[in-house]
Amino acid sequence: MSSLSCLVCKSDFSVEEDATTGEIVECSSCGQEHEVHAVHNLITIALAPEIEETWGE
Amino acid sequence: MSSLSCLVCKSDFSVEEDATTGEIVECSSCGQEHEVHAVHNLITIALAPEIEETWGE
Amino acid sequence: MSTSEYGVKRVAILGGTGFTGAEIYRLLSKHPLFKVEFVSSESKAGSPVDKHFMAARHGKKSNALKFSKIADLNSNYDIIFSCLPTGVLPQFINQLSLHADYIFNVSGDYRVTDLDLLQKHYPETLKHEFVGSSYYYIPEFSEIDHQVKVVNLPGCMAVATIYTIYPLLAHDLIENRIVSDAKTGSSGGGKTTTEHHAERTNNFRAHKVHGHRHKPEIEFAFKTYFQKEIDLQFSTYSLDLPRGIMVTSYSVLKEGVSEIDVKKAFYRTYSSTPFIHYFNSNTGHNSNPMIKTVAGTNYGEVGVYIDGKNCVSIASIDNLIKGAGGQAIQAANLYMGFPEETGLQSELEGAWP
Amino acid sequence: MSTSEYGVKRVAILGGTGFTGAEIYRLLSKHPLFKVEFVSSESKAGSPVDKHFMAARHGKKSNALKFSKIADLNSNYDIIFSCLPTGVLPQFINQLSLHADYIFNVSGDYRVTDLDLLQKHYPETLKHEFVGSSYYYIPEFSEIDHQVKVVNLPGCMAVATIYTIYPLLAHDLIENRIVSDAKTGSSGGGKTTTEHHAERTNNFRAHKVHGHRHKPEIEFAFKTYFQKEIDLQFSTYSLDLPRGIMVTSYSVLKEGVSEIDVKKAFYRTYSSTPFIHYFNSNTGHNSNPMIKTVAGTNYGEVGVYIDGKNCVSIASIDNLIKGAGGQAIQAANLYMGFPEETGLQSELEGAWP
Amino acid sequence: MSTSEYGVKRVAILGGTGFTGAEIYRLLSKHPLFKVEFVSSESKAGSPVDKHFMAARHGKKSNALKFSKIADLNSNYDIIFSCLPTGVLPQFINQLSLHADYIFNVSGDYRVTDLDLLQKHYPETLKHEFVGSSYYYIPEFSEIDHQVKVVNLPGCMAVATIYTIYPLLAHDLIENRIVSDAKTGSSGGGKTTTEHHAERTNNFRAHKVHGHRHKPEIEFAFKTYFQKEIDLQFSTYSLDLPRGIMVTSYSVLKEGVSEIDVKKAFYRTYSSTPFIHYFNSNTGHNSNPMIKTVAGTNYGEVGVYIDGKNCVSIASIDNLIKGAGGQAIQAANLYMGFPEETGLQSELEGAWP
Amino acid sequence: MSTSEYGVKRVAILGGTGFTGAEIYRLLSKHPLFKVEFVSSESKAGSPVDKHFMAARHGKKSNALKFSKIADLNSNYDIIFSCLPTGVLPQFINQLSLHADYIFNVSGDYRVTDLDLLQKHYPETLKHEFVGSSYYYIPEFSEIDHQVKVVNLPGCMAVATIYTIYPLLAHDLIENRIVSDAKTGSSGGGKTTTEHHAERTNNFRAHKVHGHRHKPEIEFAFKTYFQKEIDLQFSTYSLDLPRGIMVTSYSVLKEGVSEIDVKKAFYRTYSSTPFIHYFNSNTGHNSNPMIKTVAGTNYGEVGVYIDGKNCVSIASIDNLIKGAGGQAIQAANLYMGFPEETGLQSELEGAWP
Ligand SMILES: NC(=O)c1ccc[n+]([C@@H]2O[C@H](COP(=O)([O-])OP(=O)(O)OC[C@H]3O[C@@H](n4cnc5c(N)ncnc54)[C@H](OP(=O)(O)O)[C@@H]3O)[C@@H](O)[C@H]2O)c1
Ligand SMILES: NC(=O)c1ccc[n+]([C@@H]2O[C@H](COP(=O)([O-])OP(=O)(O)OC[C@H]3O[C@@H](n4cnc5c(N)ncnc54)[C@H](OP(=O)(O)O)[C@@H]3O)[C@@H](O)[C@H]2O)c1
Ligand SMILES: NC(=O)c1ccc[n+]([C@@H]2O[C@H](COP(=O)([O-])OP(=O)(O)OC[C@H]3O[C@@H](n4cnc5c(N)ncnc54)[C@H](OP(=O)(O)O)[C@@H]3O)[C@@H](O)[C@H]2O)c1
Ligand SMILES: NC(=O)c1ccc[n+]([C@@H]2O[C@H](COP(=O)([O-])OP(=O)(O)OC[C@H]3O[C@@H](n4cnc5c(N)ncnc54)[C@H](OP(=O)(O)O)[C@@H]3O)[C@@H](O)[C@H]2O)c1
Ligand SMILES: [Zn+2]
Ligand SMILES: [Zn+2]
Repeated sequence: MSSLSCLVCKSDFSVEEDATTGEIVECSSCGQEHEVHAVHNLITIALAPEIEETWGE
Repeated sequence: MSSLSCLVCKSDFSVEEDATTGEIVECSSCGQEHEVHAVHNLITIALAPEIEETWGE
Repeated sequence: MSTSEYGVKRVAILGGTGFTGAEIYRLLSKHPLFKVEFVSSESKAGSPVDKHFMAARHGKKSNALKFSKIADLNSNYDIIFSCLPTGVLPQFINQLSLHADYIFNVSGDYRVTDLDLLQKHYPETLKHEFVGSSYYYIPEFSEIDHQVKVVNLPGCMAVATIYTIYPLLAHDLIENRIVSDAKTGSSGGGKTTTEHHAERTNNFRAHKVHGHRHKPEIEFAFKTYFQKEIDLQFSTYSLDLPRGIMVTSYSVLKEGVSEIDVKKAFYRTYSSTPFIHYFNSNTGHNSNPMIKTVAGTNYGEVGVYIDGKNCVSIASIDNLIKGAGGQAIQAANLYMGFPEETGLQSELEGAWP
Repeated sequence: MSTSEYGVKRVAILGGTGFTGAEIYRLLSKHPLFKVEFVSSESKAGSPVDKHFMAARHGKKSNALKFSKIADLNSNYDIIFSCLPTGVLPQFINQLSLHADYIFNVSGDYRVTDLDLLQKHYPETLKHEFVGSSYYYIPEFSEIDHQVKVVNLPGCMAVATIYTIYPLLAHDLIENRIVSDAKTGSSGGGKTTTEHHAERTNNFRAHKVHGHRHKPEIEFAFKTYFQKEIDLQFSTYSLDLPRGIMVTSYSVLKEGVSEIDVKKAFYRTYSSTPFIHYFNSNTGHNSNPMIKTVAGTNYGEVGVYIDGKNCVSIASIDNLIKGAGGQAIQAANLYMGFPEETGLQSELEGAWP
Repeated sequence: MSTSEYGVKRVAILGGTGFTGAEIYRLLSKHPLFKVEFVSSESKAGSPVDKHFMAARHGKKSNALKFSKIADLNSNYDIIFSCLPTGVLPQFINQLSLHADYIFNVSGDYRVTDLDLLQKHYPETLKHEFVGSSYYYIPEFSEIDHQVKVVNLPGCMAVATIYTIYPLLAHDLIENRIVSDAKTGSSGGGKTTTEHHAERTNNFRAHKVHGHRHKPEIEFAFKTYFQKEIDLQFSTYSLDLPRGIMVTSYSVLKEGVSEIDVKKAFYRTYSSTPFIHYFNSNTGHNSNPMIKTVAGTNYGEVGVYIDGKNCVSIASIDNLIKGAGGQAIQAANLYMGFPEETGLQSELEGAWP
Repeated sequence: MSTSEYGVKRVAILGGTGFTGAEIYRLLSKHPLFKVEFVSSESKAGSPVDKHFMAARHGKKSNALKFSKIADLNSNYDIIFSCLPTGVLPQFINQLSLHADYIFNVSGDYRVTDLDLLQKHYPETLKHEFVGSSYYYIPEFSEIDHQVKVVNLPGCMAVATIYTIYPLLAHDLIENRIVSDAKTGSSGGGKTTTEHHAERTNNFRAHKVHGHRHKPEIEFAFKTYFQKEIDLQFSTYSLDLPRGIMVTSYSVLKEGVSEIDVKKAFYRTYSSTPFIHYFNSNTGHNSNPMIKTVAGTNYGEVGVYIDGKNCVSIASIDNLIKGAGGQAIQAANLYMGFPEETGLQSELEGAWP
């Protein structure tokens, strides 16, 4: 478990150690989606890209 | 297995011995639906009632 | 999911030829733990049940199960699902209570218990005394009470409205003035609606601007079960759609409440509800709640959008499933101790467009 | 109506291949006093106008009038109807002003004049300075000002909203908090909308919950022209309909205001407006405003419904006609001193269902 | 058009609360030469006519004219328009004949006169003997016969089919085997249709694959009035539209017949019919017949498309207008010697999209 | 169904942002034996696949799988599903063949092999030589040939037509003249269709009266694979529906053929096809094929109706599923030796209305 801080609401939340790069993890407090960036086994996160979800357009 | 004769196309077809009253059995030749009438272990059939299938009306 | 550890329950459905009764019959035909053994219809008593259902169109049909009149229900069942027009169940309730452990009821009869409200909105219900116990139950928010006989599911537009405002009220985030604008498809009125297709189609119109029975229900629900007095304006509109409800609730944030407070409240409320999904990103109109993606499913979609003090929360559901039949099955699953999603997941869900 | 006493006016239409331009062309083909002599299209310049129009399907067609590019407009016209996407008219406005007495403009460019609002909502407009005078004009509520060059018609959802709340604000009947819930058909976005039919159909969804440009327009209109500051929540939704808008505005009556006060205000406001009809009886849902009965016409329907302090007012119009092209013609009729209804009455109006 | 040279005719409408009766009432409210003085309804007798009509929504209403029962018709009228369900007019026909010069009848009762066909398809009609004379009349193809009392308009799908094949048969261009595939909107069944909106919407389905009453009507029409025996396969389908019919007829050209022969035949047939328009260019799907551009009008669109020996002819009309009420008025105009288009032209016709 | 005995296959999808590609992705997300590891899109390469799909709306999303350009496909897959516009696959086919055991192709490229037909209808296909082997495969009627590389699924309207006439031709029951009238929803044209929602909605119109590419395909299929020369008239029409196809075929029975012969032929043909259901009772219009009950499923409905010598056979399917994506998965199941229905059964199938 990695403990991370939400980039929006600042709450702490945890991510499984085996989270893979690209995985979406939600802040357990506000639900903000973050994308996992794993660097040398150290998990960092970024806000999930706010690309428009085009869903079939 | 009971052997029965289709009431529409006259072909023979068979019905499982344990068919229950009210069960729908199709003629294996033309697909006509028949309703099973079991009398004293003897299976007889009638054309399945051609009531309009109202389906939710 | 292995269901072998659970015992199969015997089920009766009342009002099986109606829109909601048909949905329950259809859904239960794939449910591994509920077995339908009685289906009522006064108008089609004696006729094979499967002949009536579009749902049986691509499956195997049997003539074995025939519709029966309610008065002929005299075996015992674990569960009765009651899908009768409001005012009918009370005529049979005392007798039926003897034949079932629980009655899951989608009609309006016992949702409010205040005498004045009953007199005003449910005069038919009051005509028959019910000696048993009854309970208003929303799977996402209510506790299970195994002592009651009748489990009343919420009204379809009522519950969609409740999904929009529950997190706000539970976390005390908004002023008590709420405006809810509810739009519904045509199956909401049941199979006997007289509005002609040619009139309904290619139109959008106000249905009940004031006076809809779901308004006192919502107010009563928040007051009785959640101890919140709200000042609600509730209006309903008619869509040219077969199914689906969308409700938007407009409210004003209390002083000091931030967007992130609101998002947290919604996220927490719906993070583990298997059927209500909160969409917290807002990137393009396809990420907002809509009707098309919930129609035909037991899912609900919820979104909340803040602009300064203005709070706009939206929910969409299928009126016949999450607003009625699916909701009742979900409740029954929970009451029976079955996994909540049993028989309600869709393998082909999500077809688009 | 005898029209022989009036002189026929020469007309140019900009954006004639668009949805609103086509409506103006179609309506004017039956108008006895406006003669269309120029129609712009960049994409179809040189091609006969009548070939393009479904409206000419059952009429006589001519090859005489061909589409021209805007840059080729160099004769003089009494009137230009401008139906260009927001941001385009400003590129040509100074030049066009020399060639017409009046420009009736359905785009958003000059509706607000506040610099901050322009910067935020109409940055394209600001790119080109316009040296002439411009004016926001609602036929039912505004005075004619013959001094201006550009007559800006209101936005389609903006004006429908204004119809719902003008009588309330003009008579000072409500608190200043207003919630407006606006639903619109798919032609509202113009002919280049990319949403696929298969996605739009059989759906209802939120379009812009916050941030729609018609919100500042409504606020600005009430502030500038009617000296009213309002606190408006304005959200828009997408209907599976080709045309039509319905807006419901929710407000709260001021202390002491009665239902009859409200009804009087609506009745007075709309008793002599030939195109906006206030429905003051409320007997069944067919007496409420709806979209089907205004689609294809220049009519608007307005209703107001009071329940205690709760005031709900509703308006419906056709976005392309009363919300754009018909509105512009109505305005032009009034500016030219013609009878207001000239060319806008429908002999076959009211088909049902 | 100056109508002062003609005398105004007094009119009665039977079945005025029905879909076709309402259309006639609406259309005649703008007709300069027909004045409606009697409107029947059994269910609403005594109630003001204008209250009932959506068409009166944006017009002036009066309480003067009230619905009456048919049995109470005892003044004399120039014309009766009969819009009753098939089987009802025969109950009153002998009595009504005494009170009108002509009865224009949109129901099926007297369309076929062959006894076998009547027995099979119109047993209700046969129950009452009619002592007067009756006539099948298609405005575009039939001669006026002033001697008859009852002028029967064709069935809505029948006449659309006739429009597709009349030029082919009249000019002897095709083999006698014809397949006609007819699709119709939901108002075709009248106001009492029981199909629920939720079932009809978002669907397309076969209605009557065999056995529709318009098949013998079409065959009978060609045999009796045009001396052509045809071998017709006629099937009908249900569209999710409020109004409109499209019929495609598939036939095979006789040896030696060319595409140009066919186009000439259609062009000649429809070059001077004010309401039926033959589209002879085929440039993109918008130049083909469609329902949207005829709905709400008395127009019909016809196209014919040849590929080798294969002939495909298509027609679209509005079932309630060109297929019923408008057709009857057009016929009455012609019978009275009025200009054919009186009261049937639409100023706002052609709205798109 | 226990699937543990089978090995999971690695899958690539080409054209994953398209309507049919999206359906395959959605369906495979629940398929126990196919695992999608590559999804192509030129326009969205690099972006997470799940963000794009409405189907992922109520499921768990991952950012792990990203869209790739086709040119970047360089791993090996058991199966490629190709959902590219006609003309695109041939550009990549020789390269792709190296990376997959089978390519299941829903585009039109290799359906006909006759050079003249290719030249006329598929000029783009001819531009690139394909060195491998290719095959036209209808799951219900074709044999599996494990030697081929490219398995071409039939066109959506072609296969619906084939379902209507295959039993008749296979049993030699009809004359060779067949008229097929095909109606389709709007997703049939793919996501780039330019027809505006406002134009398509509330309309029904002819699409291609002559010249549709599915006509030579049907003729070719019967000729090549079933040795039947037919004389086919094939016309297509546009429905205001998002999905679904209905085809009616009109034919004439050969001398001496009876209704029961026809019913037997249909019954035998479809008695054991898990997805095509023949409805042999005809009691009311709900027992006929319709679109609403197949939309969203891999089912097809077939009916046949005899009146004397006249034979009318009808089929309905969902164009995106049974007409494309579901069909391809069904084919892949059969090729892999999996149970035919794997991943294609719907637990919530049959919602009504
Ligand atoms: N429709 C919705 O979206 C929705 C949503 C939430 C809750 N509800 C509630 O669910 C209940 C059923 O609604 P629905 O839409 O399914 O209605 P429906 O389509 O009208 O069906 C009503 C059913 O009740 C039976 N029934 C009617 N009158 C009866 C009587 N006097 N005695 C015995 N049986 C009678 C009918 O049987 P026969 O006609 O065959 O005799 C039919 O099976 C209502 O209380 C409604 O308020 C509906
Ligand atoms: N649609 C509505 O309901 C509605 C209601 C009220 C107001 N409005 C406003 O009315 C205006 C027109 O809307 P619409 O719906 O009719 O739009 P539309 O269907 O997209 O038509 C736009 C027209 O403008 C022309 N045009 C586009 N870009 C141009 C350019 N750069 N230079 C010159 N001409 C250009 C197009 O001509 P070509 O493509 O042929 O070159 C076309 O004729 C907009 O400002 C809109 O906001 C629309
Ligand atoms: N709908 C079409 O597209 C269409 C097209 C061509 C021809 N038609 C023919 O036109 C006729 C009317 O069709 P519709 O669609 O207008 O029908 P509708 O909507 O059902 O209206 C029927 C009218 O007849 C009255 N009526 C019914 N039964 C009656 C009775 N026993 N005695 C006296 N009056 C009675 C009704 O009056 P109350 O209910 O108010 O008493 C109502 O005004 C039919 O014969 C139909 O075949 C219809
Ligand atoms: N729609 C139906 O009902 C149906 C039924 C049966 C068969 N089909 C056939 O299935 C195929 C796909 O149809 P569809 O309706 O899914 O089409 P669609 O919605 O237009 O999707 C086309 C897909 O192909 C990709 N694409 C387009 N041009 C490309 C190019 N030049 N190079 C590489 N990729 C390209 C697109 O990717 P990007 O845009 O993301 O780059 C998109 O993913 C067609 O051959 C059609 O005839 C369709
Ligand atoms: Zn957070
Ligand atoms: Zn048989």
